[in-house]
Amino acid sequence: MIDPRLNIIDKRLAKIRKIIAVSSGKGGVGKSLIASTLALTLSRSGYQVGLLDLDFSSPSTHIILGVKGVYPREEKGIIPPVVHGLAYMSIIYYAGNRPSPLRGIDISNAIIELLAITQWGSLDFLVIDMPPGIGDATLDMIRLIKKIGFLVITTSSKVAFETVRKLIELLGSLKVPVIGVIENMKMTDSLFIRRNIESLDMPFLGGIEFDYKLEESIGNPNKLLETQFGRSLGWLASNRAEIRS
Amino acid sequence: MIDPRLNIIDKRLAKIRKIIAVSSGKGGVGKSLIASTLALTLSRSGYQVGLLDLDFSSPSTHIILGVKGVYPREEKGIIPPVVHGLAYMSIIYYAGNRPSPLRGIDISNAIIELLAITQWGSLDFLVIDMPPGIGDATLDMIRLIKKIGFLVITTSSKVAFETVRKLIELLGSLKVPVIGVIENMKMTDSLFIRRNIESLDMPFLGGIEFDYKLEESIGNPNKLLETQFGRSLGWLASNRAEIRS
Amino acid sequence: MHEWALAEAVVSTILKLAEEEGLKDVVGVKIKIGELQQIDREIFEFALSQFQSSSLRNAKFNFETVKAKFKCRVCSHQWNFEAENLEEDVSEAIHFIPEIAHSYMRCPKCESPDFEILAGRGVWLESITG
Amino acid sequence: MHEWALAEAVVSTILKLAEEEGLKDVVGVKIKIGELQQIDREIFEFALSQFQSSSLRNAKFNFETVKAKFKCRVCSHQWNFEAENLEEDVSEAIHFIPEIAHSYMRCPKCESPDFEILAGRGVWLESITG
Ligand SMILES: Nc1ncnc2c1ncn2[C@@H]1O[C@H](COP(=O)(O)OP(=O)(O)O)[C@@H](O)[C@H]1O
Ligand SMILES: Nc1ncnc2c1ncn2[C@@H]1O[C@H](COP(=O)(O)OP(=O)(O)O)[C@@H](O)[C@H]1O
Ligand SMILES: [Mg+2]
Ligand SMILES: [Mg+2]
Ligand SMILES: [Mg+2]
Ligand SMILES: [Mg+2]
Ligand code: NI
Ligand code: NI
Ligand SMILES: [Zn+2]
Ligand SMILES: [Zn+2]
Repeated sequence: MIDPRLNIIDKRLAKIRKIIAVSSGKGGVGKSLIASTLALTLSRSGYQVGLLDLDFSSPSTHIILGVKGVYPREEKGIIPPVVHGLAYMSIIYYAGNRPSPLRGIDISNAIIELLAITQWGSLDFLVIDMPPGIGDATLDMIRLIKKIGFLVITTSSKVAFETVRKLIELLGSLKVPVIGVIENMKMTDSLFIRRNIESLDMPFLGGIEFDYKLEESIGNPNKLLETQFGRSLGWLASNRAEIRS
Repeated sequence: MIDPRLNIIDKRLAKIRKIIAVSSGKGGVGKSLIASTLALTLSRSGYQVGLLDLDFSSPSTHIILGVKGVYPREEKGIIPPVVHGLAYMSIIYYAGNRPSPLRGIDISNAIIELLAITQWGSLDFLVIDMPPGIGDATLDMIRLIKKIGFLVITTSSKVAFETVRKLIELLGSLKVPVIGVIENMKMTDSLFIRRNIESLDMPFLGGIEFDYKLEESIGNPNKLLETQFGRSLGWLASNRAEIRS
Repeated sequence: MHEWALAEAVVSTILKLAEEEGLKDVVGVKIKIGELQQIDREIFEFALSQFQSSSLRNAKFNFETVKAKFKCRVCSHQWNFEAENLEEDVSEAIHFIPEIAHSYMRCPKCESPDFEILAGRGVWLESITG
Repeated sequence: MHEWALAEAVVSTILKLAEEEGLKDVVGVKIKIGELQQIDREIFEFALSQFQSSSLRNAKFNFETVKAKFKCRVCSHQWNFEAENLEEDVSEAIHFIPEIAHSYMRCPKCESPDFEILAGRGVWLESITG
């Protein structure tokens, strides 16, 4: 018995120039904020951009973007609705606001299903908001999407860095491209993270400061792009060739 | 074919008075800091306390506690070493500082193995540091440990609360006891979380302020207990009957 | 109509397998269709016919529907899928992503959402003959 | 010596099963032992004998070792377990928690740690007869 879905994924993603998995060993480091805002920022610069929320256990990008009342169209697959300029796909279209108590095997199956039936069309960028850790979703991205690159997020904390170190070590040993590392929610000028990342021979893309006003902008993309956080990320997206190239 | 491990777990936990799963829909809300510090605080008040790190993908409590150079003893099972007064168990004894790329099925199997072979002996409290979300580990705790109670952690953010709401809804619908909810890393006096938790008929235990000095104390239990964070949590542990009773 | 996307996956897989096995002409194809996903058979068969390829000219497709079965991980109770009991939008959500069942269904005996989908999930290529 | 903890689990399970099936006297017990965990058979059998119970007085235990087999989720390669190739502390870690294999072993063909343990994991009670 062969699972036919695995043979169509490459084709579904064929017309996407760059696939960016926003990932971390840890939760709460800002993956969802960065994935959403990066997608918005690239879209506002004139690129065709998709955003895929793969954190099925705790999807967040719909809250950050204030997504409401849209639903994919069914046409030779499913076509993601356009939300604030982004082709946007999330499990919330199907689970609504109910809990999704999924084990790893279910998460893996649901990911494969989504990849097999979603018609993204031509995109410059597909940004994927990953769940934390090195579990089913991360292993499936590595296994199923050959042209993926990982944008790794950490905070300045030793606790976060230790988990990020493990993720980077794994990706490195598997020769999976790491686009670079962003240090989010910086509160001091410490070089701890930067030094450690560079000593692992990974590109350190830069830091984003802790933004006390960020919370007020959640749900409002225009406001989000105007925050200090949004502008820092916009700067990184424009000035770090690793992200766009 | 029957898995005999499932029939011995109750016995292994029989002499533990209270089992507290420190949990959240989300990562990065302070579960590991709170689990570690709660265990320390209870231990310093004279209780017998165990701490079990179940975040196999990104274990953190060993970093928070500064655990080094200890290993379980093998004697009719495995006996957790005592670390800063706590019977302490973590996957790091076996995985070292290597990445653990485990899918859900492996996480579930490893959890069952640990529960079946660990000899905790008599404890007043077993504190469990959970991974984020509603995946294999959370479903296994609900399934395998009948007397478990969930201590749910959120931050003040809408993004965190939405995932915590789902966890609470799931636990409530399954009649799994929720010890209460703690709002961590508070930066304002907003009552948003408190009101929402109370409207879900769940006990709101209190808030813990964002502590700018916390990072310096990581790895040092004595310092940790002396921080503002440590003292707030100590206060909650002494004054909120739900935690001790 | 997302049946089209699944049909395309099936045809790609048949062609890949035929090449691997050195079959020039595929004459028989066995496909299993899980009940849970409630594939519209007519649309699915029509879509399959649209992806014509010379090596599939003479292929006869054989379909078997596999009943959906669940097993509770908490109380071990097993039960079958009953589409009639579901609201239409729930049924539609499961049509796209069967795992969504975990957000809407519970074990009829103990109410747990922690159940295994034992059978009846997805579309499978069972075999091809040439 | 953590074999003792596993033996205790096996005996509890036999007694529970015997009660469920109404067996007063268990005469035969079939146990499968996964190779991966490298159970010390002598200690394990000794431990089993220590958990005596009247209904197990006459029980004869039959043990079968199941070879450990892995399958890579990336390249589908299958391979067997070779304990000799592992350092002692790695072997010991796997002895306690077989899943730790994912931190130390890789697919010999493509280097992926994303493999399935197809067989040879854990201790299983296959059947009892009375
Ligand atoms: N640079 C920042 N400044 C202030 N708050 C931030 C920043 N980045 C993220 N946050 C906040 O941190 C929390 C976690 O962010 P989120 O994107 O949900 O993390 P993850 O997806 O990694 O779990 C959210 O409440 C978010 O608003
Ligand atoms: N009250 C607090 N004040 C300041 N920082 C905190 C507080 N609670 C937790 N942190 C920090 O937040 C980060 C996430 O905490 P952690 O316990 O690892 O979260 P989780 O286990 O939920 O992923 C860590 O860097 C930790 O030091
Ligand atoms: Mg997120
Ligand atoms: Mg943690
Ligand atoms: Mg399932
Ligand atoms: Mg495995
Ligand atoms: Ni359809
Ligand atoms: Ni042993
Ligand atoms: Zn049940
Ligand atoms: Zn391989």
